[in-house]
Amino acid sequence: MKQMTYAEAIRDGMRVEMKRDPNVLLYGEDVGIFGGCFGVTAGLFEEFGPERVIDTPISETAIAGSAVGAAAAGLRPIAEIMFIDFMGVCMDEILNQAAKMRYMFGGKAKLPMVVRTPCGAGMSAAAQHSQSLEAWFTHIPGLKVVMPSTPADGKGLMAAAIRDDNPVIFIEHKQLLAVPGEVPEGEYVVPLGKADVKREGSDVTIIAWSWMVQKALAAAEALAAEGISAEILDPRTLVPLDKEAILKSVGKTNKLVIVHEAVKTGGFGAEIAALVCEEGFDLLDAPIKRVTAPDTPIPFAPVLEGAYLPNEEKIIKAVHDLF
Amino acid sequence: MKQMTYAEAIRDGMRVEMKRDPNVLLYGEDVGIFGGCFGVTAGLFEEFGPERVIDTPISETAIAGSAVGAAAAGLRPIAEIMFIDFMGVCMDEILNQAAKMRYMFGGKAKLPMVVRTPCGAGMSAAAQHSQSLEAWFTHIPGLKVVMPSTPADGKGLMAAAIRDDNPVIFIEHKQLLAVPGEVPEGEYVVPLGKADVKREGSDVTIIAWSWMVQKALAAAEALAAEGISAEILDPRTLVPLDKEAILKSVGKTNKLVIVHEAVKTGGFGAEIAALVCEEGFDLLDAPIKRVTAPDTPIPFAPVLEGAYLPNEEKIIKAVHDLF
Amino acid sequence: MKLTKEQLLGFYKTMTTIRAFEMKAAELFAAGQLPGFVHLYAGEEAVATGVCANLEQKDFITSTHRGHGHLIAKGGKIDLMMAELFGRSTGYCKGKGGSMHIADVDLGILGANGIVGAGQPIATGAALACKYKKNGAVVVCFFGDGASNRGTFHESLNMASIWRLPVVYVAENNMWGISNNQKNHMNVADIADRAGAYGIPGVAVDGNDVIAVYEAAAEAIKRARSGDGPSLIECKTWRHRGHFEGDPAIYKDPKEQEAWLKKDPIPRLAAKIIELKYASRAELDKIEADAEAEIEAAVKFAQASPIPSPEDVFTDVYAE
Amino acid sequence: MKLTKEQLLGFYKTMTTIRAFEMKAAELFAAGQLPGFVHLYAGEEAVATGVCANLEQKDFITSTHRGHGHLIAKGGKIDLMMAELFGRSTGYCKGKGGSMHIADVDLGILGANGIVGAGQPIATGAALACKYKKNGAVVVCFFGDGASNRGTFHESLNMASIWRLPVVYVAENNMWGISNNQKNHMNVADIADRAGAYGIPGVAVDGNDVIAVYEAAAEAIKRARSGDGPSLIECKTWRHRGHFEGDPAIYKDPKEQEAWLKKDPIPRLAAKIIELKYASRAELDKIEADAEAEIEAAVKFAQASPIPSPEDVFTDVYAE
Ligand SMILES: Cc1ncc(C[n+]2csc(CCOP(=O)(O)OP(=O)(O)O)c2C)c(N)n1
Ligand SMILES: Cc1ncc(C[n+]2csc(CCOP(=O)(O)OP(=O)(O)O)c2C)c(N)n1
Ligand SMILES: [Mg+2]
Ligand SMILES: [Mg+2]
Repeated sequence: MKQMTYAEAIRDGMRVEMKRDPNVLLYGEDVGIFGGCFGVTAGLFEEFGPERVIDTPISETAIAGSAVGAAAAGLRPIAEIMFIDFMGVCMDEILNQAAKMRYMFGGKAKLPMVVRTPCGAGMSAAAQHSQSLEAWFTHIPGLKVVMPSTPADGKGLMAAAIRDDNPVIFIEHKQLLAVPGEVPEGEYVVPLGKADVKREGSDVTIIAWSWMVQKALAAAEALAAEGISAEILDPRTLVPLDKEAILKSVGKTNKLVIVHEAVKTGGFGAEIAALVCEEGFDLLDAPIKRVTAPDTPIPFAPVLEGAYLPNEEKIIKAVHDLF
Repeated sequence: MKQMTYAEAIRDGMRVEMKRDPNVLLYGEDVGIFGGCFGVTAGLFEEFGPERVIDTPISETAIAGSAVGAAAAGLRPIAEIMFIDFMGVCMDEILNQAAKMRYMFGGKAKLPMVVRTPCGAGMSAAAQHSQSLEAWFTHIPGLKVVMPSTPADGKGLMAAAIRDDNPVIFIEHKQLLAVPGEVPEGEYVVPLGKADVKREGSDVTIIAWSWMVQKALAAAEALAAEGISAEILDPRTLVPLDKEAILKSVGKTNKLVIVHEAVKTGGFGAEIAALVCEEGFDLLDAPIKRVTAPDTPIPFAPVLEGAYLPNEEKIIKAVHDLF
Repeated sequence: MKLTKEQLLGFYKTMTTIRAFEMKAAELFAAGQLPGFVHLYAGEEAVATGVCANLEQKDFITSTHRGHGHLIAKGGKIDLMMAELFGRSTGYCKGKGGSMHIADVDLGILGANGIVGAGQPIATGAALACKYKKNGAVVVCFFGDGASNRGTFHESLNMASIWRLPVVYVAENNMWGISNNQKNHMNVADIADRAGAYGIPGVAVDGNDVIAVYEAAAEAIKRARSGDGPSLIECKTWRHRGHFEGDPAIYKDPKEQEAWLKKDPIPRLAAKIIELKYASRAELDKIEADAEAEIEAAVKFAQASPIPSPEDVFTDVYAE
Repeated sequence: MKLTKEQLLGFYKTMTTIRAFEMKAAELFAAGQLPGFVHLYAGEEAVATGVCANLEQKDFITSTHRGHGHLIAKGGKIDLMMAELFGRSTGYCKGKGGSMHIADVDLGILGANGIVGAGQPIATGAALACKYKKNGAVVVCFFGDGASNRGTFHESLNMASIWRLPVVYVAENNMWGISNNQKNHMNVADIADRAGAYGIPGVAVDGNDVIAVYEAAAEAIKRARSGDGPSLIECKTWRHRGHFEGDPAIYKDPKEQEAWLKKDPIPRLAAKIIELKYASRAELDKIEADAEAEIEAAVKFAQASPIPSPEDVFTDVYAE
C-alpha cells in the first residue's frame, strides 16, 4: 500500500496497464507535456513517448470517433475528454457508434475503449465546466459507467475499465483529484459492478457516488453523534449496477436517501429510487429522499455555487425528514 | 373541428403560427420541396417560400447552433433534426448553448426556439433511427420537453412551443404520424405543463406518453373487460411536468404503472417513480411498475423489434402484478 | 497504368454483382419482403469497385447507409448480406442490424453506418491503429457529398493529416444529399478542393469510370501504405434511384437523370473491355448471368434461413 | 485606406483599456480575488480593436473563453464586466456567468463562451436573422486557431457561404490551443486558406497591426453588409500569458515568447501615432493612465457591490 492522491492513483492505474499491454494508448487535448488540464496524465508522455501519449487537436468528435475505430481495429485506446461538459460534442460517437456497434453487428465486434472525463462543480467554473452528466450514459445500453470516489477505487476501476472489452465512460471528479488515500501497488483491479459499503450502519441507507461519498460520510459522522446510524453505499459503477447490494442495504435499514451532484430531474438517483420502489417496495418504511443539485444550470459566483451544491447539511436534513 | 392526422395537425400548428408571426421560420434537412423525411412539412415550402422554409446541409451542429443564434438575434426558429437519434450530433448546442444561455447571461437573453424531431421504433429502422431519448433533455435545466400523443395535442402544443420564449424540444412519434383525430381549426394552443387524463379510471393509474398512450388505452380496454378500471394519464410535456395531476391520479387509484418506449435504465419513468415515491409515498399501496423497452439497442428484424417494444400485453401483465 | 484482362474482368464481375444485388433488393423491397430502409448503390458501382480493388484483406473500410456496394467490393459474403436484409438469424448481424449496419470485421469492413459522416472519425481511428501497429494496413473511408458538410469530415481529415495516418477519404459525389443538390449544400464545385484545408492531396475523378477511380485510388493507397499520409479522392457519380427505395425522387430533373443513365459505369466498362478484346459481349453476358445467379442463390439462402427468436433481443449488448 | 487621428487614438484607447483590464485581472487573480478560470487577451488587443471599430451597435459578435477584449471593443461596460469577474450581483450576469459567459445582448454581444468553437454556429444563426430581417446588421465571429479544428467551423462556414450570410469569421491565431502549437494541430500555415473549402474570401493579416486588421475587417464587413456573403480573416498574433491565469506556459519557447513580446501591438501603434504626429508620447501616456483609472474605478465598483444571495440560484432558468 502506498499513499497517493486520487489523481496519482488513476494515473498509476493507467501506467500499470500501459506497461502490461502495448495496445493501450492514451490521447486527448493537452494530455502530453501539459499533463492534462488537471494534471492527471502528468509524466506519462515522458514515460511512454509521443506514440502512446498523444496530444489531439480540439476535435472531440474525432477524438471519440477515432477511439471507436482504433478499438475496432485492435487497440485499447484511452481517450480523454477534458471536461464531461464537452461530451455533448461527441455524443453521437458515444451514443450511436461506441455503444451500439457490437449489437448492430450481431456481436461481431469488440470495443475495448475507455473515455476518461472529469465531472463536477466546486471551482466556480460555471455552467459549461462543472456538470455531472452520468445519467445520460446510463441511459445508453452498451456502455459501462464508472465513477470512483477514492484513490484505491480510482486505480482499481481504471484497470478494470482498460481490461474490459466494452466502451467504458470513466468519470473522475475534479474535487477528488487531490484527495489522498491508501492504494495497492502494482496490478490492482476492482471489478466493475460491485458496490462498496463505505460505512456500515443500520438506521438509514445513504447511496452516494463520486464526490458525494465524502459529503455523505461527513453527514454520517454528524448523524452518528445524534444516534442515527447511517450506512453509506457507494455503487462505484452505475452500469453495471449492483442491485443486490442496494436491496440488501435497504432491506437492513428500511430507509433510503440518495445523494448525487447532478441536477435532480432525470438524474441517476431517480433510477435507483425507481428500482427500489419496484423491486424493494416492501423493504421501505418511508419515502425515498433525493439530495441533489436543483434543476438549474450551475452558477459562477462561489456563494451561488455553494447554494447549488448538495452538502452535509442537506443530507442531514433529508435524513431527519425520514425520522 | 376538423379530421386531421397527427402529421397534418402538427403542420397546421406550424402554419398558423407562421402566418401569425413573420419571425417564425423553419429549417432543417429536406424540409423544403421534399416535405421532410416523414412528410410533416409538406406544402410549407410552397406556401411560405424559400426564405422561411429552408433546406440545410447535413450539418446538425450548425442547424441547432444557428437556431440558438437566430433566436438570440430576434427570430423564432423551428429547427428540424431528422431523427432524434441524430441529436447526439448537436448535443453541445442543446446542452451548453440553448439551455444555458439565459441563465449564464443572468436572465438577459430570450431563446424562443423549437427543435422538432421524430422519435420511436416500429419501422425496422434499427438502432440508429428508432430511439426515444427524451430523458436526456429532461435532465437539462433550461429546456422544455414536449411529446404529444394525439393530433389535437400535436397542434396545440406546437403553437405553445413556438410562442414560448424558451428552447423547446418537440418530439413527434413516427408511429403516430398517420393517426387521425379531431383538431380545432385556426389558432389553438395547449399550454405546456398540463397533463391530460386520456381515460378516467379508479383502480390503477397508467402514465404514458407519445405512442405509448395508444398502447395504454388499448390495455385499459382489455383491463376494463376484466373489471379493472385504469386511468390513463398523459403528461404531454415532461418539462414542465404536471406533478399535481400525477399525485392526484395516484391519490385516487393508489397504484401506478409507468409506460415508456425508451430503454428502462435512466428513462423518464424513473423520474416519475422517484417523484411519487418521494412526494406521494403514502398514496401507494403497491410497488410502482415500469413497462419499458429493455436495456438493449434497438434491433432490426421485425420479430426482434416486436419483442423489444412495450405493448398492450406487457402493460396488462404489469397491472396484473399489482393486483 | 496498364490494367490486365484479369483486372478488368474482375471489375466487371464486381460491378455486375453489385448491380444485380441492388436490383434484386429493389424488387424485393417493392414486393414488401425487406423491412426497414434500403438505400441502393446502383449507378455508383465503379467507385467501390475501383477503390477496393487496391485493398488487401487486412485493410479496413468504413461504409455508409448506402453500403452494399462497398461491402461486396471489399469481399463481403453475398448470402450473409442478403440474409441480413431479410432480418434472418443467418445474416451478418443475426438480423440485429439490417442493411444500414452490415459489417464483417474479419474482412476489415467496419460497418455500414446509419449516421451520415460517422465513418470518418472511425476510419481515422482505424488508421491510427494501423500506423501504431505498423502492420502495413491502410483504411478507406467512403462517404457522400452530403457527408462532406459534416463536422466529422473536418475534424477527421485534419487529425489524419497532422498524424500522417494511412487513410484515404473517398467522397462519393452523387450530387445529392437526399433531395438537396450539391449546388445548394456547398459553394464549391469540387469536394476534392477541400483537401487544401488540411495540407493533403485531393483529386476529383470521373466516378463512373472504374479505371480512373482505380488509378486515383492506387496512388492514394500507395501513398498511405508507404507512410506518406492521407488523401482525399472525390468520385463524381450519380445514384440511379431515389434516396431510399420508395422515394420517387421528384426533385431530380428527368433530363439530368437520363443523361446520367447514359453514363452508366457498367456498359462503359463493357465497351472498354470489348474494345480491348479482353472479352466478347457473350462472355460479359455470362459474367452478368453468373452474378444474377449468385444473387438468386443468396435470396434462396436468406428465405430458407430461420428468423431470429425473440430472446435474441437480449444478447450481444456487451462482450464478456 | 487613410485612418484619421480620431480613429487611431480611438484604437489606442481601446487597446490600452483592454490591456489595463487584463493586467488588473491578472493581478486580482494572483491575489485570489477572482474565482474560476480567467483567460486573458493581453497581446491580442489589436484584433478585437481593429475588427470592432468597423461595427455599429446593431451588429452582433460572438466571443470566446478569452473574451474580455472582444467585449470591451464592442462597447461592453467595464464596471459591469469587472463586477462579473468578481461574481457580484451588479455584474453583467448577476454573478451567474463569470468571465467565460459575459454578454450584453443589447449591444449585440452574444456572449463569451466556454465551449471552444460554439460561437461559430451561433454567429451563423445571428447572421441568418440579420439577413432575414433585412436590418443591415452584420455579425462577427471571433475564435482561436484551436477552434478552427472543430467541426463547428466547417459546418458554419459552409452554411454561411451557401446562404450568403452577413458574417465575418475572425480566426485569432495566437498559435496555441492551450499547450498545443499550431504546427501540431493543423497541417497548413494559414487558417485563411481554409476559406477556399467554402468558396469564400480568406485573408491572413498581421494581427498585431491594428491598422492591417482594421482594413481587412473593413473590407469583409462591407462585403457582408452589402449582401455579398461571409469571409474569413486570420489574424496572426500571440498571447502574452499562459492559457489561463496560473498556467506557467512551460510549453512556450522563451525565445519565441521574447520575440513576440517585442511585437506587442500597443507600442507598435504608439510608434505609428507618434510618427504620424497624431499625438505625443505624453498624450498617449495620458490615454493609458485614463484607461488604468477607469479600470481602478471598475474594481472599486465591483468590490463595493453586493454578492448575490443564495436564492438567486433559482431564478433566470426560464423566461416567463
Ligand atoms: C447525421 C445524420 N444526419 C442526417 C441523416 C439522414 N440522412 C441519411 S442519408 C442522408 C443523405 C446523405 O447524403 P450523402 O452523404 O451525399 O450520401 P448519399 O445518400 O448521396 O449516398 C441523410 C440526410 C443521417 N442518417 N445522419
Ligand atoms: C469543445 C471544447 N473543447 C475543449 C475545451 C477546453 N479549452 C478551452 S480553451 C482551449 C484552447 C483554445 O484554443 P484556441 O481556440 O486557439 O483559443 P485561445 O485559447 O488560443 O484563445 C481548450 C482546449 C473547451 N472549452 N471546449
Ligand atoms: Mg450524395
Ligand atoms: Mg489559440
